[in-house]
Amino acid sequence: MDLSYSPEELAFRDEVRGWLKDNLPEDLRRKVAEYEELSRDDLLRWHRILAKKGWVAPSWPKEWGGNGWNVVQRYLFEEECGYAGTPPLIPFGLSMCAPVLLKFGSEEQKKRFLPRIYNGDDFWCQGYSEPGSGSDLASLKTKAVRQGDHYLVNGQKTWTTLAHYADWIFCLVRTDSESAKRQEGISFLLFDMKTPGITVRPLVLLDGGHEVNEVFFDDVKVPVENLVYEEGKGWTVAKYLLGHERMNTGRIGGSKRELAKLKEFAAAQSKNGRPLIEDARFRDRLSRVEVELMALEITNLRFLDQMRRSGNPPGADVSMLKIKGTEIQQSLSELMLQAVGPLAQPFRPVDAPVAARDDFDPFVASLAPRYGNMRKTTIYAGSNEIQRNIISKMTLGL
Amino acid sequence: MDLSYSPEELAFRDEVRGWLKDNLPEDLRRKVAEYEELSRDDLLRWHRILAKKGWVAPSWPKEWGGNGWNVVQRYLFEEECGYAGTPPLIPFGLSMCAPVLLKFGSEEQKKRFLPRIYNGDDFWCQGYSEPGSGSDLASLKTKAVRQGDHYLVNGQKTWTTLAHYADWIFCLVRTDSESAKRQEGISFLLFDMKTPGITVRPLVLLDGGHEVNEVFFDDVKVPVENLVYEEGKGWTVAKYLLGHERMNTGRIGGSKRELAKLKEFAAAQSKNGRPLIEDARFRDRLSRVEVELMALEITNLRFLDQMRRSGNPPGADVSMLKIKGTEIQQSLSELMLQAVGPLAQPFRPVDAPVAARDDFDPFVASLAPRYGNMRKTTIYAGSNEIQRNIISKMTLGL
Amino acid sequence: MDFEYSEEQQLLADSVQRFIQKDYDFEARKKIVASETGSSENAWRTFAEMGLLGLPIPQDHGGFGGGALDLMAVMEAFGEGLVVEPYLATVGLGAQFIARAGSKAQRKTILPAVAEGRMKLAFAHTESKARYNLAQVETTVTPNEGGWLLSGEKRVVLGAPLADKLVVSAATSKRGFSLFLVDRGAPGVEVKAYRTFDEMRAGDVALENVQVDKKALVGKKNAGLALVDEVVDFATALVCAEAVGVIKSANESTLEYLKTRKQFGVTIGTFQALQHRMVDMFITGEQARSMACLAASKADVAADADDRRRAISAAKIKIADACRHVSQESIQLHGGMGMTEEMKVSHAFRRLTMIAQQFGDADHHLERFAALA
Amino acid sequence: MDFEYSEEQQLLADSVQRFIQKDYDFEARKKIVASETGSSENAWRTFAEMGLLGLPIPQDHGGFGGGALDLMAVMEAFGEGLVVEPYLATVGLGAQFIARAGSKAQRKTILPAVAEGRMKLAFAHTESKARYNLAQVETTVTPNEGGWLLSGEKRVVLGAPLADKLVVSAATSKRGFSLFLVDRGAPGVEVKAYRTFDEMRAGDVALENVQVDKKALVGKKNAGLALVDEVVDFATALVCAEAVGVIKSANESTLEYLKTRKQFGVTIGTFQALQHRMVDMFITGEQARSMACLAASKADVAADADDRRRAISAAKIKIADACRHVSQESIQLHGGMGMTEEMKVSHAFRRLTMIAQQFGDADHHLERFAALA
Repeated sequence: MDLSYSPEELAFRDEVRGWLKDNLPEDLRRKVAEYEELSRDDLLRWHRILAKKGWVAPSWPKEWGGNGWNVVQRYLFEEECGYAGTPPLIPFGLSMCAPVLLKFGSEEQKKRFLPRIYNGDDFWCQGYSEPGSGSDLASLKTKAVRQGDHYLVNGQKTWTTLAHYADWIFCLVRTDSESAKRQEGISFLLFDMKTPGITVRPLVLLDGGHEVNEVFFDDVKVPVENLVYEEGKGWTVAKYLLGHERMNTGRIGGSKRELAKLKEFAAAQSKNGRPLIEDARFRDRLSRVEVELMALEITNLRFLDQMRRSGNPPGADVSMLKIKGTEIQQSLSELMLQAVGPLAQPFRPVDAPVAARDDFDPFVASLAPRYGNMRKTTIYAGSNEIQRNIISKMTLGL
Repeated sequence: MDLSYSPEELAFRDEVRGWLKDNLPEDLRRKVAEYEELSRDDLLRWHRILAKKGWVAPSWPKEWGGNGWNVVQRYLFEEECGYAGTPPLIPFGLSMCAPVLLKFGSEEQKKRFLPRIYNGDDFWCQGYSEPGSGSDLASLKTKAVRQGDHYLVNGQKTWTTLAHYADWIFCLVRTDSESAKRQEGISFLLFDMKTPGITVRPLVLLDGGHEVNEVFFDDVKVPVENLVYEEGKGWTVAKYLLGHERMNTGRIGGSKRELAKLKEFAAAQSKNGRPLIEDARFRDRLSRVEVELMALEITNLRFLDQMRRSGNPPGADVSMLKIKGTEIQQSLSELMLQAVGPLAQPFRPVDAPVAARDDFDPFVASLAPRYGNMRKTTIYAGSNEIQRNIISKMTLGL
Repeated sequence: MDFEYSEEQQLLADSVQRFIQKDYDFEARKKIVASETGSSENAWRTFAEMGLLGLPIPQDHGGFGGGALDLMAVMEAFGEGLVVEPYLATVGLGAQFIARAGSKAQRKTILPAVAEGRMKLAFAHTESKARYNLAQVETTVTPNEGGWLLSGEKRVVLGAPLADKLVVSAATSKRGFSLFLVDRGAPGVEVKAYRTFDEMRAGDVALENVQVDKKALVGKKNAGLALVDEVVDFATALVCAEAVGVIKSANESTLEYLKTRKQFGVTIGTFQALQHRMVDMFITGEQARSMACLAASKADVAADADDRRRAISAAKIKIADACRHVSQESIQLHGGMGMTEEMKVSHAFRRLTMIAQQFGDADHHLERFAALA
Repeated sequence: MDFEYSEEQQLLADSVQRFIQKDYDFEARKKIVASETGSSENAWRTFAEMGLLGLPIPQDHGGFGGGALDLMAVMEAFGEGLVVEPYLATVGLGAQFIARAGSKAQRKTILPAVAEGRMKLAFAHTESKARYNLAQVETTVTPNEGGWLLSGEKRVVLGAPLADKLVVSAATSKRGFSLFLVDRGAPGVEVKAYRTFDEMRAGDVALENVQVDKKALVGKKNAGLALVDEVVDFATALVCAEAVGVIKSANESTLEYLKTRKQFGVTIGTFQALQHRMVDMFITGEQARSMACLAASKADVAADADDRRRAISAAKIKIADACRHVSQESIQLHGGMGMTEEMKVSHAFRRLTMIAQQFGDADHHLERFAALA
């Protein structure tokens, strides 16, 4: 048993770390560190920097731009990005639409979309959730009726992350409402977001931020060539994607960065004249999060080792990384809020005039909204309750 | 709103407190305080002291020995007993069999059993649970077949508390196994524990203590006059008893005594040369239990106030007192164990020779078993999971 | 022993609830929050008419002489409605200083004006490094002929942008501080106003050589701490009661959601894991209510100071834990819906998050509670 | 990076598991616990034959020169089987002192004897007021012609009643203590033996003017603390691995119970509230295993002392919390059955309860971890 990386792996990590240090623009680093909203341009800028380096889609086939990294390298890369605090790579194009196209798309579709996804020419979003369906995806109702060379789409999607930035959306739609099984009669369509009949309405979150949207389709015409795989086989596509391997579910790197920030911040806060971090009450909560994070990193490496050994995707183990990883992220944001204590109150509403923005320390004022925002992590991408159901069924056989 | 007792209530409390101080024998007080096993004689001695005073069965009708106390007085009395650390009044006769007889028993049965229960002439136990039935009482299988002037009983009961002390047992038995509904065909029978065919086998608990038993019935002849209420109506009787009002579900008085003991004990333990109770880590856990207990006492009084006002029994509120009360009892016993730290190890097995008993401090050695024993509180008398189901259904309508 | 509100208390609570239903429901509140002042003059007038503003003000100064127990039902209703008016700042804090320790002249000028809704107050005390320590005051006082010159920086002064007068603490000696009544518009006073995370208004207050006269002293010189301790305990009891109302609202909303939201063809309230968590939220709400009752019963002047401190800290420990538990779980059980600004429960989350820390978080009160054992 | 046991480690673990299945199952263990010595000579002989006793003993003294990682699989198997033999006392503690700091003569006499199963050891260190503080030693040393006279009281010495020799700490100066090798049968040594809550054997050891000669000193004079710190960290890593085995056993038993126990006509494993709690126990087990791996990888001599301390304390924090979580929940989910001595899980509960406190509870290690930041 050996918990250390090999010399080659360490060299790779150092290479990534060094490159990130030199190539992550300072303004982007600062924005991420201070929990500021990232613009469409911010996100695409970083995407294009990585694309240029050839690191934007490691797991794709080499012919489309993949670089042949093994699972450990991919893991190291993603965690180093988290640790450095890069903007996120928005997954909808790179790690959701693209794998689907690679597996199920026609040659034309691949040629048309993959290079643009790789280069960050198109910003993608995902049209899965609907108001009536949450964890129960198969209950979706958005209808697509074939009329000649196009589908006529009507319905509504919700929780559509960054739809207001998007050029394209991939959607699950119901092409046959007569099917006996709810999973049948679903198809996977790609829409241009500029198509007439699409309305995007912001869903402002409890932290005042705008990241998700409702998307309404009113007689939207989608060309038939934008159907991926066969009509009525959308569920097969969706299931493939759900099982698609993601390396950074635990978000270890990002949480390490947040932990370091928390320690620094708590050392600078004073409680009865002493640094807050020396207060046993506060310190123990911090230590327990740190220990959970240490454990999660090792757990993650154990799964990685298994994956490498067996060649199988991780399966239900990912649910555990999701549960623990999000709990840790939430605890860290909560401790930041507790650290700042009574000074946490100031809040900048979405509709506040820009002039008002200098009236208080924006970082301190970001801590309560950040804490609020992080509550989403145990809800999105399969709520932690759903993850527990998965482990219960798949791993424990209950 | 007024959180204080009335002057009359305070006077009553002081009277009870003073009388307990004068009348609780020192050896019994010490045994309870040091978590020692109480013998049959210990339990009956205390029962008889209270019976002589007229305080053993406050809620019974006056003609059978009740004393007309209102709900507040009954609550105060029970909590004062807990606070003083008296031996428990074993409920099987006084507050389980007797209420059933008062409600459903024949005049003969009342005359035959009630005075002996009152005076502590008979020690009773309860035959409800069976190996296959736990929370699901109606699935019981013990059979009673009528043969002339007696029932022939075969089957097994389990978790029978203090069956090894008992003179009598009241049992739920199945007199008709053909009934459509499982709740039908159940009858309520009283057995003399000396009847041939009854075998009592100890179930030693994880703390090494003997308090529960398995009871086997092998062709046990029970006279027909020992049937309570009608044949096949046992479920009605059982349900009546389940709803029967108990005042001290929260065990506030007992937990107050344990809390005081814990504070005293933790003050006497030393950690790095200072009293353990001054250690913020330990102290905060203790404070949180103390706060929960303060809250529970007020919650209990609120329910009492409602009961007094409405004249209705407490209903699902009791489930909440059970949940919180047992969680507090467990936390207190866990903190005692943590307080003593590495010295908690010595253990006196049931089968140890008496000579071995002086080799270590028996009180310190009782803390780990006590902690283990208290795990039962969230399981027995309707597990806390069942209590949550009850609140979910009855109070929240889920 | 009596846990019902008195007839008068209940009538008052009912009328507050009716007012909220009619004029301060979620939609109306949204507009008020987004308005320039972030408060409603109409609501304030109604509070005055209903007698809410004079409730804890002595009868000889235009009030009703009520105590914390009388305010409990009002604060609970405010909590349920997520009322954002500066009631706590004016009635729960500012006016309490004057009622308890003000000079005759101060009482005569200020208390009737507060009771009639003509004057709002705020308590400017917290400084950058003080955290929850009430004794830490670095704002300076220089005596001069006209009285005193005050200079310093006060942080997160609740209701400051709306207040006519501020009660300001300043260190009058190494051993203690004193309280001064300062016009918000006085030369040298600058208020940087902002909305708070829980959608009230507050501000950072800079004082630069602010001249106040000798009559501006509230209470005895150097005796500020005991008075602040007492008034902040009183206000803490009020937010405990408010928390009970917010928790009630969050719990009811969550329960309603569990009963109506369907997944996989059944309401999610049929899932036992969620049922048990809802039960725990309910129990937390009941335990929190019990401690809010205790806090209110000990928060008035008469109570023995250590007895009061112990009860208030115990209550705040439970309330802080309860706020955290219920706010987090109510969002989680609402799923994505709970994350949106459109649902009232997300605003309850904000208020509960802030109440957990207001006047000291659980850690602060655990320390205080232990010291009083 | 490699999280599998090596072939040798796995073979050894397999043979330990086979031995437990065959000769040390729950029924056999019950008899051993109830026997006069509370241990099995047969088991000990087998351990010697399998090479378990010499595993971490240097090769030039009859051992295999293994480290904590090699012992991990063995300790995990012992945990799963709830083995009560004095392996930790002899191999994890006693022999470690000799292997790391013993004189040539001590190494030569003791290490082969331990490896061959001819000698058992115990570490007599904890005193009444020391709690988990390893530096607190009040046992006295008086130098005399023959060497030293030791006097003092040691508490809860694991394996003392079974040991041939004790490693005893005694204060040789105000600044430090030293370690001495003492025959358990030496005049002046009295062992009050008892069974422990987790069914091993231990004893309180009274030393009254016990004469030891000059060769009895283990390691350097006054340098006991660093050595004890190191060896206790090593032993802590072993109990962390043991805990992983006990947790595995408790979790498997609970899962099996959920799958077979019926209530209201269905297995209780269909109740979602219980499913989610079982999932949390499973996750706790995995997280605990990860930290046990970390502890084992840092527990050997080579590691940097502060790096080792930090890792061991972090692991013990997680293991202590995990022991508490899994032990309490496994009993609760077993219902009444879990409360009985007849179920193995109730014995796992006892051992987990004690591991949570062994070599320092979570509070102790949180303090140590914070100090090393």
